[in-house]
Amino acid sequence: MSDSAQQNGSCLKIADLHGLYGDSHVLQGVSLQIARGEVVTIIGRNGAGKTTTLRAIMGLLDKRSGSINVWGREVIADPPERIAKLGVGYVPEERGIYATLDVTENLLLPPRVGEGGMALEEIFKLFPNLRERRRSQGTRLSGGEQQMLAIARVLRTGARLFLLDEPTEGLAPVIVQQIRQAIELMKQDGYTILLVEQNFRFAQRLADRHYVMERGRIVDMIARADVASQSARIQAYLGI
Amino acid sequence: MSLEILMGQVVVGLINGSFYALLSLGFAVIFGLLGIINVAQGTFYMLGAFGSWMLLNYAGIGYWPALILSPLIAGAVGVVLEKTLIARVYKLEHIYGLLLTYGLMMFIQGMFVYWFATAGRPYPVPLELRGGFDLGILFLPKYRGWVVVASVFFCFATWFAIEKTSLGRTLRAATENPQLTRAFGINVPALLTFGFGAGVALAGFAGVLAAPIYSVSPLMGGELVITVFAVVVVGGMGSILSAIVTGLSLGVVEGLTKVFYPPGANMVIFVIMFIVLLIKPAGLFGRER
Amino acid sequence: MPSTTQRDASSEVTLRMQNLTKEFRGFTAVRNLSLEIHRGTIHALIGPNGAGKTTVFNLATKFLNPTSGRVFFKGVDITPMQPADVARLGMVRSFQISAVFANLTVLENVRVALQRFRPDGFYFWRSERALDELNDRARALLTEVGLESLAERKAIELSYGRRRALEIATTLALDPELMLLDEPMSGLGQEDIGRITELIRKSAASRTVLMVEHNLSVVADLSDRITVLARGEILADGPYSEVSRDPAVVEAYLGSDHE
Amino acid sequence: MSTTSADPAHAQPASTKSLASFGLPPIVLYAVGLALLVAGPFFVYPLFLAKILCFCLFACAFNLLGSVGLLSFGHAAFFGASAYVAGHALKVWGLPFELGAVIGTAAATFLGVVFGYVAIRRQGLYFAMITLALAQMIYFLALQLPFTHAEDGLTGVPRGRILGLFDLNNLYVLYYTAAVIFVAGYLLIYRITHSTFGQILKAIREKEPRAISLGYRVNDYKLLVFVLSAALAGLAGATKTMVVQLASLTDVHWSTSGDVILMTLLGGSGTMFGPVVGAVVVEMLEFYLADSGLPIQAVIGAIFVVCILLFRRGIVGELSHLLDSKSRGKAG
Amino acid sequence: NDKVKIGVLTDLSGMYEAGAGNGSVEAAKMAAEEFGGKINGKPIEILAGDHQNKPDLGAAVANRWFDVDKVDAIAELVNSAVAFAVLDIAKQKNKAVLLAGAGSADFTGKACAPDNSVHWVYDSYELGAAIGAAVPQLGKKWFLLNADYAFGAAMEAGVRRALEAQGATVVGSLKHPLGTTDFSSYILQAKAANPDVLALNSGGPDTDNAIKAAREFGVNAKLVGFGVDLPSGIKGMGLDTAQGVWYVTPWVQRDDAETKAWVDKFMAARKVPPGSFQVGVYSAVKNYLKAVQATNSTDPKVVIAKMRETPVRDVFTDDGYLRPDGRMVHSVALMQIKTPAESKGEWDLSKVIAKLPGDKVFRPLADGGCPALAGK
Ligand SMILES: Nc1ncnc2c1ncn2[C@@H]1O[C@H](COP(=O)(O)OP(=O)(O)OP(=O)(O)O)[C@@H](O)[C@H]1O
Ligand SMILES: Nc1ncnc2c1ncn2[C@@H]1O[C@H](COP(=O)(O)OP(=O)(O)OP(=O)(O)O)[C@@H](O)[C@H]1O
Ligand SMILES: [Mg+2]
Ligand SMILES: [Mg+2]
Repeated sequence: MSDSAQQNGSCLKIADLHGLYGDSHVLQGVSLQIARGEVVTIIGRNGAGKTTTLRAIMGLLDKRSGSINVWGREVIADPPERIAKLGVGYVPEERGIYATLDVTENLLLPPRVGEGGMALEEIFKLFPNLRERRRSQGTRLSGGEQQMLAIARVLRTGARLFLLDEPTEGLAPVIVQQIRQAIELMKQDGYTILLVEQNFRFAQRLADRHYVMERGRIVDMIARADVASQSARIQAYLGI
Repeated sequence: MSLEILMGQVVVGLINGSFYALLSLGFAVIFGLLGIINVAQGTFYMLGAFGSWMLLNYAGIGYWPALILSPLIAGAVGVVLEKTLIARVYKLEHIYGLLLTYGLMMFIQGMFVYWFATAGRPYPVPLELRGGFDLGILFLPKYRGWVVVASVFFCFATWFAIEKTSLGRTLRAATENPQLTRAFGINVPALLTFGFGAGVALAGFAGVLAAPIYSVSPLMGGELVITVFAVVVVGGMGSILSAIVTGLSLGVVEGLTKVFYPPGANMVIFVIMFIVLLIKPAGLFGRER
Repeated sequence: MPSTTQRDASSEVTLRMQNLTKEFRGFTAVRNLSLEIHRGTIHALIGPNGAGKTTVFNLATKFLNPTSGRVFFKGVDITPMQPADVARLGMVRSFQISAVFANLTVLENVRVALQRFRPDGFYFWRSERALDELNDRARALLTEVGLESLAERKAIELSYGRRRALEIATTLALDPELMLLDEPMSGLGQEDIGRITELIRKSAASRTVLMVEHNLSVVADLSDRITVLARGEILADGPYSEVSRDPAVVEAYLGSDHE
Repeated sequence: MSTTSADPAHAQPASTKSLASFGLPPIVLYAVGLALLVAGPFFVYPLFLAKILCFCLFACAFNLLGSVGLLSFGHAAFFGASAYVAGHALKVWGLPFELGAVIGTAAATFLGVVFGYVAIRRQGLYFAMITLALAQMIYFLALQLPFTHAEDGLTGVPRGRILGLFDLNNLYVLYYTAAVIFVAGYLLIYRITHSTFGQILKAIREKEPRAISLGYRVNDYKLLVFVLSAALAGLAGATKTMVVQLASLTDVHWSTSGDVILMTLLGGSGTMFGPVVGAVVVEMLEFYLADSGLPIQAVIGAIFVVCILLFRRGIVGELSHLLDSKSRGKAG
Repeated sequence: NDKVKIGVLTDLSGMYEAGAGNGSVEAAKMAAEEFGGKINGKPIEILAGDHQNKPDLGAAVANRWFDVDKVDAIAELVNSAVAFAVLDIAKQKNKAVLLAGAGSADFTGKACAPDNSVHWVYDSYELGAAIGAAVPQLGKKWFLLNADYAFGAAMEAGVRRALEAQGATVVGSLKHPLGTTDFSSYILQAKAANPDVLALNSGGPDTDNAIKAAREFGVNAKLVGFGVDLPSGIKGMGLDTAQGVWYVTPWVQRDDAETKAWVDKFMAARKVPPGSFQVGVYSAVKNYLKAVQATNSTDPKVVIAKMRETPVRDVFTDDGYLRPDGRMVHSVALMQIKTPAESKGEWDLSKVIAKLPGDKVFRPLADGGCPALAGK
């Protein structure tokens, strides 16, 4: 993608997105928009459709309609590999570590989709566990290590837009902290991040804006500045 | 039995083992990388042999060009089958791949019997490779020597392509979780098609190598696949190098059985497989998952 | 060296791990670990990722065999036992990644656990309708975890949080003396976390609980005692207030911005 | 290699679902089935129908293993071993059919214990491969033991009288005897899958580690169901020997193990009744194509390919799915 | 019964297809045509069935043919397991069986059914005896490579008996599993024993592959194959490989016009020359039909009795006769495969070395122990 395309307008723009699993109509007209360099979260209760939204963006849903625009390009009909090649990095909720590959192979699997991805050394510095276990079979890692691997894997590829689905699940606080720092750094470097999080405390410190999702729709949007004043509303959305 | 004769038998076993290795390799590629138990592997072997026979008889194309053409044709058949049929069962349990290829095997073999009947057909040994060397311990036909060289070369080339380049890991990932792999920007469908085609082409190659030694007939590959099954299981499923090594060693073991207890030659591989599975369930070289 | 006969000395101790070591192909996941879990307590096991917490669970429940060391449950040396037999003694675990019988109904899931106390597990000639006797008890358990209205649904149709609740109900059905819970809160939304915390508190009233959890507010809220594991070894041990102030724990696990 | 959906959060492949639900077709279908069973011999050649029933029982016995998520690639060993033993008992020892069937079934049961003990410790494909290896050994034994007569087969097995009264050479007596055996076997299998025991099998199939953690010694359950399946396959084999009056190497050949898998899948492995339909279809095809002049192997192969691609649930599975969605359509 | 029906039950899709299969069906049809498709006003109908080498299936088809389709006789039956099964049924239902491709000597021994069956072409005893009779041409030191199955064992017994009678010795013998593809190990062992004659006591593809391996590894001994009398099989090996191999065949193509015409007609339909099983089917069916015509009956007892009275003179043999135990006795021939130079045409593949009279090679009537004849 050219720099000019990134600069003018939004990096990701979704309009009236519908998505189905078999017969069940999960996404019922999602619309959202993220500008380049923004960190935006989607929050909402279990089953609201957050994961499904990310999967739809990646082209992993069998049936979807509406519009998904990545860097000015309509991708609603594109296969996943085409979308990824535009510079999109995806960390799935279920982590998607390959059992048939060892840790290094897992790391090296995704091909580069852009310039400036992290070097293996940098990644190992961020997640020392992975260095130590690099010969281990992917799924033999502990739960948290798998999560680290899933994140590390896309940092290498040079993607500019990241879709992170609950990246802190199952991670020790100290690692969560590291990941937060990493995301902050990425933000400074101009990466764009769409984050799905249950851990609102974590999301709160990172995000420019929060979209609230309920039953397959975006029902609200709260800017960073309003989080403090709107905490009651947020708590109601999250059922705290 | 003199030591010399025994050594001769070991050499002969190795020759036969290199066939097993080549066949198991194609099988292991398709199984290890695509998760399809390709029962039709023997049928593709037959296609390779028949292909070279047809090239010779209908087009006058000789052994050496056929050695390249026939596997390519078999591979192309594999590609078409993959695109139209096999691609639909990846996401299902392994057993559906097995059944689909079982059906294919019945169909292809049945049609060949229908068209060509079951009589064997001659395929001459190429002129350059007639005769043999006297190694002292045994008389080694040149053609058999060539078979060993060619299979070992191809085995290691394949091993290299799969284990030492990113191809193997990408293929494995593509089978394990195709959707996610696509989401990383890898064109999985094309890759799987290629993997299947390559595995089939290997079988076709083995078929061409076999054509001058065994009679070319529609039934030539039918039972072979069970032995190949066993080789792959003993070695450890999915591992390329182990398919090669196990293929070679089981060839030797089988050869020696033919000396010490000839009627047991068919069974010995299964007995070994049974014992191995008891002691090392993942196979001799397989990683336990 | 304590033996199985020392009943009185260990009467307070439900589970005792003694010098446990587990190696995976040269990698030591758990190193010479000794740990005692006291009856009637909620004991939390925390620590960085890859510290060996799940491995300890696997060793205690015999899903893995230790490279060396022994495990005693209620004073009995269970080191040579099979996992199913350990469960029969009254130590039941949950899994880090939720494990329910996906294509069975919610009610059936619980019934499978209850069925273990019946002699007819191998009676292939007895109609499954005999199991209807268990329905009342099963429904009661489901009510406890708030799933009574979903009893006839297949487990696979439940949301993640509800699946976790179902798993706990199934575990409770066995009325275990010791419950081992591996990250019961992971993947749950706030509302579920509250509910499951209460559930654990309630069910712990009459039994012992050992749990692994990264959600510190839950750990602080629930546990009587905490053991911090790092690199397969015990880093700290004690009540939350103490442990959370330990600088080593802060460095290895909690991180600087922990409040 | 990818393992079958270890991750429950993952979308389950459609097939697991179809393998999973042991759905029962409506009672009407059973009534129709029973009527066909009773009236059959008046329309179709009874001897042939009786033989089909043996294969139906064999396929159902095989499918029983599916209830605990196992797939055997060596079931011909039980079928064939019992066929030979029963044949020998009838022909050489001159025993009545009832005793021969009992001895044959006992032999299959014994083999089932031995095979099962070895095989159930492994899962998935390994299980399939071990059963195949063991069955191949039985095949080679059958080729070499004197009482099997190798490739000549054990032929001319006398049928005798059932209960000492009715001459089994009367095709109707023969047919109804086979029908009674089949129905009894089918009911037993139905009961096993819907028993207190069967409930635990389902749990084991769904999530073995969880079943273990609940305190079930899963291997004992697997062994028992394996032995039951072997015994019933043996009963089918013994009955077949009596019906067609011979036992041959085909009975222990690996392709017979393959055939029974195909029958089960074709009919619908996720259903109780599917294997029956599958067995009927396969046997009918072989039989009626035999003098059609068509290349049988190719035709059957093509049918399998089409079935696997288009009707994966199998015939019964597809039908009940169709009925299901229809009734849902009406309700909604 | 207003038709005369003969069912050709054979292997149409497996390993015996080439030697029997569709060629046998064709041969039976040719026999029927020679009667103008009618006997005493009744149409003759030839059915074809594929038993796939599955005895149960063969038995089921035979049952249906006899009961439902009212077939009078079943012919061919390559694969003895199927043949035994069908013979049992035919006995029960009093029908006729014309055995061509089945080779067990038990069909005229322990399992004989003189009122229901004729065994037309060959058997394991005859093959062994005929080969043994060739000792003068071949040599004294023999090595036997036997397929490990019942037929192989019977044939081996026959060979050993004949060798003993001729004063030859067996310097070694090996059993190999049926369906072996790679014979190099066995061939090396045989070579090490340095025999005059290496006898390949198997059939079909096994023999082909063994001969190929023997040639490759430079075995000097004379090769005798048992299952190589099929022209398309010899051609499949190629004369380069097959030249000089000795074998016994129950049928030799004679040089007369009748035979030539017949073979040409067969070739026009099938593209390949007939094998001995196929000619055997023709001969058996033709003689059966003749007897039906003469007796105007399809009762096997009556028909076969008539067949016994009539000498067999046709394309298949010029000196055959049917014995009381069901054995059709006829002379057989010791053959050798030609060198490429000797071969004068596509199908000119072998030459006759000696003609062996039937009475010398088939098992004597008294030695068979046919129970049905014991009382007579
Ligand atoms: N494979 C599937 N088949 C059918 N329905 C599904 C599937 N996956 C998810 N769903 C349903 O779609 C809805 C949205 O699910 P999704 O995973 O997007 O929720 P979420 O917001 O990510 O929840 P969580 O916070 O639990 O991850 C839920 O009701 C869920 O039950
Ligand atoms: N079967 C195995 N083979 C090899 N290594 C293993 C295996 N199981 C666990 N490990 C390694 O042992 C270490 C401890 O793993 P364990 O799962 O016990 O960690 P944990 O404390 O539960 O971590 P988390 O909080 O991330 O779940 C990890 O580094 C892991 O990679
Ligand atoms: Mg989600
Ligand atoms: Mg863990």
